Amino acid sequence: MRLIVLLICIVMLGGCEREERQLRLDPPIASALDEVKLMPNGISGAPPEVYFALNRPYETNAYNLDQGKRLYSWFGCSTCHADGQGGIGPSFLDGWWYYGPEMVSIFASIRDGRPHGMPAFRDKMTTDEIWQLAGYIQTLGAYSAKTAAPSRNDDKQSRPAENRAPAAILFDQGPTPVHPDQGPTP
Amino acid sequence: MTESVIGPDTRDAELERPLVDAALENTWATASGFWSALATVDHKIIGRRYILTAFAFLALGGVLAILMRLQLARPEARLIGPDRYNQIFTMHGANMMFLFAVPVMEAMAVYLVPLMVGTRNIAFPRLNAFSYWIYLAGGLLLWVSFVLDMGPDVGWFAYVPLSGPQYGAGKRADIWAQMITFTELSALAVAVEIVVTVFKQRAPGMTLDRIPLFVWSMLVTAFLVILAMPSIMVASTSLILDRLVGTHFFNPAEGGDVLLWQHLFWFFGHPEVYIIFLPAVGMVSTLIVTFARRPVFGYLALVMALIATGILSFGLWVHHMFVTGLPRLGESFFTASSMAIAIPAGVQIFCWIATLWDGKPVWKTPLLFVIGFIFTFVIGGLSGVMVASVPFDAQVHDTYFVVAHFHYVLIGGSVFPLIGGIYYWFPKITGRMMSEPVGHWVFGLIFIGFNLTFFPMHILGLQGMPRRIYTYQPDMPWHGLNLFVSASAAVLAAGFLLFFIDALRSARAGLPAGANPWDAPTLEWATSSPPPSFNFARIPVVYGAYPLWEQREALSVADGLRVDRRELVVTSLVAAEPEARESSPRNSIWPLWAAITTTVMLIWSIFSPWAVVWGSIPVAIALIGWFWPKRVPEDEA
Amino acid sequence: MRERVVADLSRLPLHGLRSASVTWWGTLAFMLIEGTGFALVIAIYFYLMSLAAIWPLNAPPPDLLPGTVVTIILVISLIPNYLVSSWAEQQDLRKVRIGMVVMSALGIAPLIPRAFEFAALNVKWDTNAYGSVVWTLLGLHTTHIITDLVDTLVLTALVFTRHGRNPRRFGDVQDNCMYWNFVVAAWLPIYGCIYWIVRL
Amino acid sequence: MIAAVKRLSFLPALLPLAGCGGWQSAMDVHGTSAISLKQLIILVVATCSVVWMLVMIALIRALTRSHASRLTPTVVDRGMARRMAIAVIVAVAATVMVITGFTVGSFFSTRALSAAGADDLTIKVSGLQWWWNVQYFGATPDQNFVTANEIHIPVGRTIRFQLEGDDVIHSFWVPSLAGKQDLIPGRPNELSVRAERAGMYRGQCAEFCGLQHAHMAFFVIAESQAEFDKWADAQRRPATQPTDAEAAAGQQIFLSKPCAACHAVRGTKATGTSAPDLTHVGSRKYIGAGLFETTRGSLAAWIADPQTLKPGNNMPLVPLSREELLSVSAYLASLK
Repeated sequence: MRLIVLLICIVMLGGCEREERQLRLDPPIASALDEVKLMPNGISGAPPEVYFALNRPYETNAYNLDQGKRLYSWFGCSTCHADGQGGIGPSFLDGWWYYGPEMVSIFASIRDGRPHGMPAFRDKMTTDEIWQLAGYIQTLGAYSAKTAAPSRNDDKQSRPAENRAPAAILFDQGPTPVHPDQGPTP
Repeated sequence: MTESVIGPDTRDAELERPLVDAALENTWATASGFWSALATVDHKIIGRRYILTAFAFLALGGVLAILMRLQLARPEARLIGPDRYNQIFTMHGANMMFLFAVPVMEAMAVYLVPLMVGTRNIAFPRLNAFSYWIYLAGGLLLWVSFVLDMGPDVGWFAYVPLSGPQYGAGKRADIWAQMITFTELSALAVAVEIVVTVFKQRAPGMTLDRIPLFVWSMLVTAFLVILAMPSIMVASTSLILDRLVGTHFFNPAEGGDVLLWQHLFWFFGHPEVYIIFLPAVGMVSTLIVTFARRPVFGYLALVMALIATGILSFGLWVHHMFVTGLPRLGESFFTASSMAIAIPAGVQIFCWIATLWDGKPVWKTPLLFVIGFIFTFVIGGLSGVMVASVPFDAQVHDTYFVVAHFHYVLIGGSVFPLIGGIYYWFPKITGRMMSEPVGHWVFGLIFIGFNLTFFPMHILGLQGMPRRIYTYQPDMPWHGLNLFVSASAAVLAAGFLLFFIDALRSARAGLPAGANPWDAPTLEWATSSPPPSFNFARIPVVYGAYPLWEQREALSVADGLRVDRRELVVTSLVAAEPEARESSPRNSIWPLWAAITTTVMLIWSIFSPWAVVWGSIPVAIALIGWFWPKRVPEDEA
Repeated sequence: MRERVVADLSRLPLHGLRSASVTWWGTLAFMLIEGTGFALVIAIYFYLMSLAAIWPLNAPPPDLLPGTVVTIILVISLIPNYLVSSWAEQQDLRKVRIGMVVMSALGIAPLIPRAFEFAALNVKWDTNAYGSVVWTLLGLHTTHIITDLVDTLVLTALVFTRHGRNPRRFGDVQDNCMYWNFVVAAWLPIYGCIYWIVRL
Repeated sequence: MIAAVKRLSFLPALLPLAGCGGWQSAMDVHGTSAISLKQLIILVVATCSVVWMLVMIALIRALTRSHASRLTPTVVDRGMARRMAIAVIVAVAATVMVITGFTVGSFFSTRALSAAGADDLTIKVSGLQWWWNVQYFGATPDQNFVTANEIHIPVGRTIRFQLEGDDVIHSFWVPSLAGKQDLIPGRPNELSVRAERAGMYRGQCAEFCGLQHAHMAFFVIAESQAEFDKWADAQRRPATQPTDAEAAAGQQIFLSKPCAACHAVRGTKATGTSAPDLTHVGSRKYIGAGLFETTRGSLAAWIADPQTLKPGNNMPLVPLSREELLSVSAYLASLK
């Protein structure tokens, strides 16, 4: 009896933060979240203190990841990146991150844009939306599935769902070439 | 003392009655202590546990209801946000249906059916223990996740796509789906036990037309469980598969279908209503006989009505889907079948009234609840006839009219008889009477509170108030009635609170009851209150449907059973002629281990499909331990 | 309450077989539950088929060979299964022991072609709804075989121990045989659905 | 945060604005099918009430009539049993007749529900979390236009609503005009509606659809054909350009901030489709799917903090200064 309770508690305590739905972000926190410190080359860096204070909600919280997925389609990411396998823009699933898989890098890519056609979304999305989207994109390209990752869409299927780590299934030997001068090469 | 007399193969016929009792107690009793309590397979201990747990869930579900009523008492209240409110109403529905209503009826059956058919334990007692543990685990899963803010928020019906992979973020819908698996496992296990107990363990002479009506109703209910519950298991499993491994059962873009979910859910969901209602019908028939002091009028008609209701209940599921745009002709068929179920319901009502007419009513609390039942259930039944009509339903579907309707059916139709039944059987279970004056107050508060709470909801529905809204705007003309409903809910809650207090107090300090305080006619009253661990020292033999009224001087019994091992009589299906002296299993800790391993597997499988593979290994080990013969007399031939 | 003894049960047998046995009825009830489950998944299959413009959806029909091999093994296994059941009826322990070993082998045998059956479906469970339902059907039945196989293996071990001499074991063997019949009977409509409906 | 609270402080003043009651009621009917449904409802409720009273009279009589004492409960009066059997059979027969009457009546009213005419106006309604997208079709594709949460229809003409669920299941329900019909992804439905009288009728989503199911209302405004044509002409035109400086500034902010990424204002660079079309938002009676009456103040409150007013909806809190907020709300209010 007590064993069951204990077991359920252990399994679930890990899960409870993933499920909380923070529906409204206070504007001061939102603006603090905008203060990411990037390395000079725009790759890697440190998220603001408040991000850790909030317990990295955009990487582990199911609701945020799900919202990120919604934003991916609403903001037309699939025009260039398709379902994550790339097209005009680079793929997220080929195992290669031009700017590294860190949240700050992805956040910066979305907010500020990147060379060779990635537009800046600074004026199109709010800060927390950018974080949500970044969290989703990181999940999409992760090699091991997150427990809180969203699942498949009610659409035509072109790749396994995010909760099954499509990047691990579809990992290529090299990056899908888009711009040879961009990022590291194998 | 007993050891000196009792050797292997000692028969009860060889012993004086006090010695028989002592020897049987030695064989059947559950020792005190923590591990013995975990290992017991006594249907009375498990039934009591089941009943207590189910009522605990009722109280928790009631708290949720009060929270909802607080939130809805005024427009745009900010007491509870939409996220929590959605969890609360989902929990309220799922908790009341899966953790209270179905289990409490099965719990009553687990306790009463073996006593009423005159046997010593339920068939498959270890399965019975397992079913309780798995039910408890399912309930804990649901409530712990609710406390951790990850309770399901998709409604107790969990319609896709809202509960599906794309719109049901996180694990909330998976927890709902897996809670289903837990409760269905336990319900199915109990159903099998009841069917086999009723088929094979009835007292010699208890032919089909002498079976108590409560037992008949539980038999029909058990078959409904067996035929309906697989549907929700299939549905919830395919939902989990869709969410976890990306199948497409409910994805229209890849050949799946959204309405498939509703078909599967309601193919279970409608019989579910009767799974809750039919046992209550059986209780009413039992109570009316005792308190009208007359054999029930129309026994055969009542049995036929039970069976007809059971069969028809599988032909109504589409009436939950009248506004989904299905073909009109098909909808008309389901209108006809939904209306037709009013006929067996009518037969039952008329037979009960006839029984009261010719009887001599004894005005005790259980009878009050029966009268309250007829009063409210007829309203619920008639509003059921209303929503069975497609055009009528087009206006009231998913409004508070439906909320009113099914609370009339479920509370008026099931909970009233259940509470009446608790007042009736409480002396049997505890050996003490509940308070009669308090009982009248309980009835008054619950009856008045209930009607004042739910009747206005009919009007709210017709005024256009939809269900499942966490608030409404001040300019809607609903706030007056909503405030009234919320205030009345407090009266209803007070009634239940008084009932709980009375039950707890009476269990310690009620007047001693004696074996048969109501002068009731069925076999459970032939033994002491509370019954001994072996139920009957000698197995009763019956010659009619009301043995204690028919054999007033002395009860006919059979002897010749061994007292040194757990032995009971297996009788034939129709004529109830003795066929074998079958052994009944001893206490065992293995059902608990099986339940724990199953729990681990099921919860793990929310997170990884491989849980089904690796998690099933400990389950298999526990099951082998469960069934492997031990050196005990029960495993002898 | 006073009692009057009207019957003596001491001459009754200690254990009944078939319809006089409680476990027999329990097995039957579980078969009814599982049968309802299978019927429902088959109903889903036909429901989805009725909605689809073409069937199978965007996939070639499954290859016949592995599934047919499974079917043949299962149908053939009915003969020794029947024999084991009648030996148990006669309470012939030596024959039952041999029979149970054979039945264990015949429980393992269909799992080998079954492993190839999943690939022979020519569709993945996550490709479309058709793939989902055929994988579910096949997965359910595989689970069915495995559970009965575990049951058979445990029972086989049991008949070789001292517990094998217990007449109760013969009832268990009979129930196990009945259940295996059900495993085979449940497969035939599933086989028809997966392999032949798509070829009609 | 404090600023947000301050901005919200004028909210209570907005609440009593919408006064008229009973406009979303199955009993206050103004549509052809709702009128016949109301007749059916009254008939069925009346019959059922009579049935219930008869049962109650029988029950009370059974309980209160003078009973002989029953010392031996098993002894039963055979004559009485026979009379009761006849009574029960008669009662069951009566039940069967009532039930049959209901079934037949229900069948014929069902058939009447699905009658469709030739010159029906077709309007496509999509349900989204948690608002309604409404598409009108003109004679040519360039005559088509889109609006949100407000549907204008001509009185006396049958309207065919094409109902499509774009995310989860919703249900389209205007009780004063007709019964409800679900919007189900992958299964388009239709509903015919005819308003008999001019007026404004409130509708609401009737199938649980997630966080803001409670705030997913819409309005159907039935008006004369002439008024309807005038409205439709106005809706077809692109948005008016701002005339005063404040609104012009508001337009600039609207286009340069995240607003334009989700919302469309025809005639500007704002072409987002994931949120309601705002081309003529100022002309609509309500904003936020029936949340508030449209005023400059309510628009400002909504933009300032949508997640407090309608928690969980998809509109983000865009940080704006006081001046920006004022000018954006001025701009939106000017979009008549």
